[in-house]
Amino acid sequence: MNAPTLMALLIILPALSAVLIWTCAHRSGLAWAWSMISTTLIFALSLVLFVWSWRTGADGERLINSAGDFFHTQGVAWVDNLGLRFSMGMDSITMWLVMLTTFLMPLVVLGSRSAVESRHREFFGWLMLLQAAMIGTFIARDLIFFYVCFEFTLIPLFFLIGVFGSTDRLKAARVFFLYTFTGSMLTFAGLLYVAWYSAGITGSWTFDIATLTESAQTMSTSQQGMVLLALLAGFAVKVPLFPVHTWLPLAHTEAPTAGSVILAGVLLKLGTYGLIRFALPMVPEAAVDFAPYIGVFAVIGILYTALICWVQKDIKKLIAYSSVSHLGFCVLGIFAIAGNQHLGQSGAVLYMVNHGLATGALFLCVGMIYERFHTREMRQYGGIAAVMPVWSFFFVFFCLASVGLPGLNGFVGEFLTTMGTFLSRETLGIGYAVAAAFGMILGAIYILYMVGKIIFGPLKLPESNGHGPDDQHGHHAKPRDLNSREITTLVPLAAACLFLGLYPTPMLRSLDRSVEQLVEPARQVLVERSRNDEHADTALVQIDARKLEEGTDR
Amino acid sequence: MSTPLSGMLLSHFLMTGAILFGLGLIGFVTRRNLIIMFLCTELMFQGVVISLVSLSLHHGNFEGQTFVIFVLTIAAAEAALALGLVVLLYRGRKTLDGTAWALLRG
Amino acid sequence: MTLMGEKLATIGPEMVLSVGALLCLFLGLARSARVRHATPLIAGVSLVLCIVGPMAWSAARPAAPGEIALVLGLAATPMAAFLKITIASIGLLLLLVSYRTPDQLPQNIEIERSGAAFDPGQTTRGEFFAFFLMSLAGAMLCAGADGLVWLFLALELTSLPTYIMLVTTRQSTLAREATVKYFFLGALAVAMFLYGFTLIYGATGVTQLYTTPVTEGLATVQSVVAEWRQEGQPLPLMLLVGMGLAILGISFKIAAVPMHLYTADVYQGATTPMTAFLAFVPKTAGFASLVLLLGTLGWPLPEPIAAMLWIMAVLTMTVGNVLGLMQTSVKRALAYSSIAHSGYMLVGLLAGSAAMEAGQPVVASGIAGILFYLVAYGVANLASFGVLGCLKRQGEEAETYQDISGLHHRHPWLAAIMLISLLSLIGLPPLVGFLGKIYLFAPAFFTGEPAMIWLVVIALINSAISAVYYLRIAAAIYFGQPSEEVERDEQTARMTGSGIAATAAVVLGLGAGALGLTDMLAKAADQPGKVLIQPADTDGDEAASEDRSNIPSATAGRN
Amino acid sequence: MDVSMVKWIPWISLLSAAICGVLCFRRAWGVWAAPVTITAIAASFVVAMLAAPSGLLRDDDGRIADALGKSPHDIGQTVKAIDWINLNERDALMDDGSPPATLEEARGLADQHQSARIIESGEAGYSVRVPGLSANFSYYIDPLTLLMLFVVCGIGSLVAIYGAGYMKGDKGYARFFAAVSIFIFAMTSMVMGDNLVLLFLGWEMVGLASYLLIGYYFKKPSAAAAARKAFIVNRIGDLGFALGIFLTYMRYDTVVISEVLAMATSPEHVADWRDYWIPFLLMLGALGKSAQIPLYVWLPDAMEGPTPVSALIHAATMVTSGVYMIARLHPLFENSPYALPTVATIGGVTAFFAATIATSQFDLKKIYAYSTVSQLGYMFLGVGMGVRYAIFGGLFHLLTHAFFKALLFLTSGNVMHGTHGQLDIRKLSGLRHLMPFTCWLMLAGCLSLAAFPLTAGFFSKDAILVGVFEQGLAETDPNRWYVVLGVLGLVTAFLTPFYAFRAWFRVFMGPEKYEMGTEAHGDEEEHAHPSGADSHLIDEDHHAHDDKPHEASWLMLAPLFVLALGALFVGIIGYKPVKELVEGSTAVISTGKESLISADLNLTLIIQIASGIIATLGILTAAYFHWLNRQAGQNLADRLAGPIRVLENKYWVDEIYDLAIVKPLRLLGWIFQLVDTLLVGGLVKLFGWLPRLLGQLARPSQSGVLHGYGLSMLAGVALLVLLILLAAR
Repeated sequence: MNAPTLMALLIILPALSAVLIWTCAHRSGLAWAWSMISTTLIFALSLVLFVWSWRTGADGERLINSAGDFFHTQGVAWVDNLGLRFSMGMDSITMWLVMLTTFLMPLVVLGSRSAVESRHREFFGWLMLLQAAMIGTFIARDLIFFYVCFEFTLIPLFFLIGVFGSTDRLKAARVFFLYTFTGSMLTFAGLLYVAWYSAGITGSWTFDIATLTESAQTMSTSQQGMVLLALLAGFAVKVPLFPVHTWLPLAHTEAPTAGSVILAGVLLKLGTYGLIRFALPMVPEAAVDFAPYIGVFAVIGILYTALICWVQKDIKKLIAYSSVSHLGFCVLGIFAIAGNQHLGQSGAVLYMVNHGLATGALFLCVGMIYERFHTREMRQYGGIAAVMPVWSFFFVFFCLASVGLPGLNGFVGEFLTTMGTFLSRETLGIGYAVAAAFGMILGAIYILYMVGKIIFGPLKLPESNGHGPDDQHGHHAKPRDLNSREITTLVPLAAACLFLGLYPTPMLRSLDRSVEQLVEPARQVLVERSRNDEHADTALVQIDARKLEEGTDR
Repeated sequence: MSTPLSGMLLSHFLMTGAILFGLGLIGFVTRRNLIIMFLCTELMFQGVVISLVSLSLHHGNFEGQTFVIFVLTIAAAEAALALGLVVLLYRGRKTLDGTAWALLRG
Repeated sequence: MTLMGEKLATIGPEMVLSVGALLCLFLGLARSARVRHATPLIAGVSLVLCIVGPMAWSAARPAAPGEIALVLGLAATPMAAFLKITIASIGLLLLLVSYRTPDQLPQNIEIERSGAAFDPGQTTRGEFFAFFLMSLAGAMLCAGADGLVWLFLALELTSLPTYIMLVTTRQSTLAREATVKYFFLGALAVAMFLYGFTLIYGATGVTQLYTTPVTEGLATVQSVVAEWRQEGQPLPLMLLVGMGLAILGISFKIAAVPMHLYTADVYQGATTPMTAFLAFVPKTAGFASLVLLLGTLGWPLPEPIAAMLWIMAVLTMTVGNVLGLMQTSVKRALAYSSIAHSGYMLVGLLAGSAAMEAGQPVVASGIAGILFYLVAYGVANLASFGVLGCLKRQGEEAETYQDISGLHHRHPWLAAIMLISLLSLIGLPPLVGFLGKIYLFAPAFFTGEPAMIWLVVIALINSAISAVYYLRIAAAIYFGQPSEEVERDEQTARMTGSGIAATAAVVLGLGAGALGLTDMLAKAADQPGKVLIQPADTDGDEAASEDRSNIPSATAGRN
Repeated sequence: MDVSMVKWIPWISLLSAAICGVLCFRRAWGVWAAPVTITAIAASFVVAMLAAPSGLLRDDDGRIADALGKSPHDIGQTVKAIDWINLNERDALMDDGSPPATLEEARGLADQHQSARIIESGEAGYSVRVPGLSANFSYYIDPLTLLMLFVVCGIGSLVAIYGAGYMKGDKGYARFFAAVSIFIFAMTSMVMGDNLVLLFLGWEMVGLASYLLIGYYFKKPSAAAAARKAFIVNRIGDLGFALGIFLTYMRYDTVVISEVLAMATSPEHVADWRDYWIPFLLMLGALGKSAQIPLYVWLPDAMEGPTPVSALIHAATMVTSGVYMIARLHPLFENSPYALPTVATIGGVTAFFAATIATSQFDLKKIYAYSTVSQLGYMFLGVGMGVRYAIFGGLFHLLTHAFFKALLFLTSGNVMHGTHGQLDIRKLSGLRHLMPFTCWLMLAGCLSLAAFPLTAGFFSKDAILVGVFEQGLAETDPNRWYVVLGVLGLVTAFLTPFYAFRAWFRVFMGPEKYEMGTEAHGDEEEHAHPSGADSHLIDEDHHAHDDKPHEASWLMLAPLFVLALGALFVGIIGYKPVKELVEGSTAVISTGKESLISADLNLTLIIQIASGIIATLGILTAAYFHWLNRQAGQNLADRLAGPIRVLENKYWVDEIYDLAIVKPLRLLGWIFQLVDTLLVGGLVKLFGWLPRLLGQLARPSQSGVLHGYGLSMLAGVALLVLLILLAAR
């Protein structure tokens, strides 16, 4: 067993279990059990990879090959004359995002034990397939392999929302699919363009990401701009960046808990991952040029959606909008390109993982009360802490992680992205950071507003305690607090939030090299520009001096 | 074949062909009777045939004329098919009006 | 003998199919019901022979250089070989899907049930399979045609049987109406491209497209055009108009704007297996012909033709998709999607093979794109119509969204097949439709023209639009409530056929490379007119570059 | 004990928090939370007092060395616990991305970066190492830290002991102590943090603890609102703090406080625009946390929390962290010409402003809350000076205030405890016989707060005022504005005893009269046991005292005695040690020793006499109006109805904020919500409708009529052929 095999297994195993579940698991419990086993197994496998990667180097410095990965395999050929290969690789960014995915999945499955009443097989089958696609997206080192997985995530989620969602699920599923699909179509065009351009330079048609990245950098500024726009079309929708975020609240509200968790936890990161993996190194000039504009959209997104969060009545919608706001920080961090540091980008990767944990957990929490009361309307709840103290504890905990309380994981990413923005005078600068920091205040406002409505205040429970398991007691009965399964679901997340909040250094250090490698081209652009500017400046000074002399002569 | 067809003469022939073709076209879209419509396509075929023959003479090879034979053959086959079809249609609807068939739309 | 063998290899599949067709025709008249029932088997066997035969032949005797593989204006080009195998393979699946179509005709059912004496005037079993095979043979001939005459004949051979099949396979006014529209408009289109052919002939003086059968050194359309273009002369108007008319006429077969108007009506009116047939066979024939025709002009295409095709492409994909959006009938929506897919393939046609000639990889060739996409579209299309054909609502064919609503609950396998085919049609990875899109759109970039890149963008936006109605179908199947009235038509063969097609969509998507399909494609996408005439001392690749410079003199045929 | 032991101080409390968290699960376990927490805090206190002094720099005679001109690295020790955010050092590169080749280049490069080290790396030339971001759980121990640890852990222990009695029987007993433990963790992290980010961590986490504890009675909507308000207002300040950290990092390439201070005070340091702005941003944080104008509004509301919390967090410790921060980073403030004056001005104005409000409040705790704001203003005034004595005064006042204000709050907690939550001074009178201990304990607190001569408050407040006047009357370059602030301070010094004793006289003197409260402490039990209301507040003897105010238990009284002793005598016994501590801390490394005014003007004496008289006057006034002749007080109040109304309503600041900031923002939220669904979503919908529109347009072409199709086809063909003809021309 070696690393490439393990990487392949990470993708194949979930896909295989999906097939198994669909074909064999006829009893409802079996589907769940099998997905539980399989996700746990996959987590264990990824943990093995993780440990291996950790041991490849000392003191946070990893062995890095030319592709920037510590594990890399050319994989098997897919279509030779298209240059398609199932090539895979892992650098630390990939590693952490894969870990996030494999870590969340067993918890999602665990949390979904009682979430679905029928069609278990489908539910868990799609979940497994979704996992395969997500891991594939991160692990792929072939552009089309990446794109395949990237796109494929749409299908399982389409079904998860469409079949298992709540009332408006059909619309949500369709809007989600079409919105993101449309965006990624344009991305596809951009990717093909890059491949073509690279073929013109290297003389061979390939989709190898490293090769493409290298050759794409030589594109002219306008070409880079077009490609960046194309990339943004897909990735920005996925993130989602203002103003193409409107699909998200709908999808989140309608999706079943598992869907929401994965959507917020991992799928949104596909967008930011795409930006950091492709937009920065492939089209560095354009990235530098566009950064201020993208930054403006990110900042608008942060503030605008934060204010919208404040007036939401639906818990899930609020958290969904908050995701938009949070990922604005992430995007801001990614485009905070500076000549002498890459705090923003490191922070952005951290933010991806942390947001995945915290927001994923929040959605799990919301799912738990939704299962009990069948409503997401905030005003129907009040003072839940009195009857469900354990749930309230976790909810508040994750809310705090989400608002970026230092000591919990949300803070480090938020702090570093904002700091990176602050320091990136060349592209974004102080103004952006100040504006984004206002988002931190608003973030506290809306989250606490929600907490205040739900957890605090006189006890108020939804009228129709309807169809839940508590029904037999009538609606005055005290709703049961979290059972041990639910607690088991949340505890690892809380532990992870706390751990990454208190001890993020290993992660940060491990990210350093990989991030640096991705940012390097853009940094080179800055360096080159500053050098040109210097020349221009000296030239200008000379001209001025000459004018002055002429003036005095006269 | 010693004096190839060319110049004014050729254009007259070609014109004739074109006019026949055009007439067929116009007939096709203006007439409603299916048989007449079909005849109009035959008219177009004849326009083609005349053009082919004259061009064959112009180029001094037989390829065009060979073509004509095949065109005529196919035209005959189509005619057979068309008439069969028309009979079938008439049985069902008791009309040969082309515009009567408009259930499928949108 | 060798020569004979090569010749047979050139036209072998068509001959096998013709023989099969004749057999079917005659045996279909047999008194014994059992013999009559054997006709589809015969059709199947002949199709299998078409696949296996050439493969076995080329395996046993790799094409030796220097042989003329040209029979009466038919060329055994790699593209033809590829298309023939494709046509035969998908034909086989189509056969599975339509295997019981004749049985379902009311009059046949009645006769079979009553046990009445066989009456050739009433039943149509043998004819159906005969025409089926003939039409396929026609499509194959299109792929191998090397002259305007052959092209014309082959196209007619493809279409004429379909008219009959269309009207005889469904006892319904709708089918008749469909036939009226199909036949008359088809005749109009034939006249159109025929006139186009005439003008091409008039302009060039030849009807052979690429090679001359008799003597080396005679002109072909390609050589004449090449000479003009080499000399920098503007192409004669007659040629351009002729080409334009020919393209427009043939675009009836591929259902491209403006000749697409019949499509939805005919596809809807036809019985569903027949629709699957119509959506694939004439389209393949049409595209093969277009590739051959435009190949004579060479890529990049002359400005006027390119402009026309560009407009046609945009309109075709857009009209197909936006009208697809408006439909309440699944069948009709899929019909419009068929139009849209033709639009996508026109992108490949526009891109052509210029870049590939310049030494670029296969992916630079639009021809490869078209060929691959034909396969991709073929399987997905077949699977989707196949599933539709498996459903009946109170004895009538199922076709509305209502009819397929909740299909998943009652027939999960059918639903899965439909889903896969839909996703492949959308072009979602990792299905074959996605690979098709790469093959089809990548060449557009190689032209290096902004207009082409925009075309790709438009095409991709269009596929996003198309996702709307494809998803609506998927949503109806998976999210809708099942309708009690809809039942499955017990047709194992039809289900198997669509099942295989769906499987193929997955397998080819993931394993097109591993299965050697793309290698075949690489060979096939070599310049279209190129025949197996190879200089004795070179092997394939080098010959490819030399061959093009060796254009025979164009003047010889004219005086 | 070795100084490195201090690294355990915060973690002891975190462990305690975790244990208390677990104890939350079973009600029966809850009783153990108090011992755990008290032990933890006390242990922290012991460790701090034993270990920390050993790390301090001492001069030859064993006294703490004066910090003037010393490097922060010398006067304190850094103890590292674990990594937190620790990014590697990196090599600085030349503008063209290459490493420096020559020593000159390396030097030039190093000049561009603060705290860069040049390393010779053999043949490869030179590399210039600049620090990465290093923000670890690493602690800086200097005298100031020691002082703060004394306050935090010392007062913390006492309040925790009090809380053990006060909270007895409450359902959320364990929850309360868990939050207190979190608070101690955060507070100790903050005062010990060796870097700004850790300081920020503590800063925000104390905010969290405050949030949890203000909202402790979560069923009361007012508590929930107050908790939210506290957190959010603090966040506004934190925004400034965070930006300040960024700017500091931008300026100094590090966030480690000792390094920053070393650079900021180095003689070569030339201040630039960033130095100008850094203190203002940091100040914003301090204003929020220490409840100064304009961010003070949260503190009065924060009294919704249990009284021990008000005492510990909202009086003694957390709210002083702004003062601590300014003192700690004093050199940075000195680098900006307007920063310290701004701090002082805000402090002086706040002190006066809050005192005026305090004079006309009726809620006992609210009075003390505004008093806290006012006293914090004094501290700001003190540390906002550039003279040592004032800084000392500010920090000394921090200590004395911790004692007397904690005492005041806890005694008012006793009152509340004994009267079932009644805190309205209009409804209480003459309780001195019913609650004797409480009465006299509170008197001690009031005296100290009033700065009655020889009490603790007297010395510390005078030190501040002396410092202010010293700067205002300085011989060289006097700034008369400080004289104004000093006078303002003196006026406040009159108001302070007035409001303090107004409350005391009202509650404890005069005729015995009381209305029992309706239990303001939430109704935790009501849901489960409708008959058992209040049961958690009162001990076993609850029923005996049901309708009569009663004295608190000994568990609660015992710590009060300690506090009272502190409030009375810490001024005398603490004066010297604290002065030594402050003068050995980073607060004064760049602040000179010698007095700014001539020695013959005995400023200290003058101020002490003046303020002693003022304090006595204030007490007498209060005694007249609120004890001896309450009718006169009433008459006076009637005559001054207008101004008093303004004061009673706290100048309507809350309302103004609500109207000017909250409402518009929320409205904006609604507008954006509309925009999002209608405009942004609508735009998307529009794109969605476009294909449909096209479809609708194209639909007529599919009329179903054969001739129509023929005609359309022909038209199409004709157009396209025409196109060819045109294009071919």
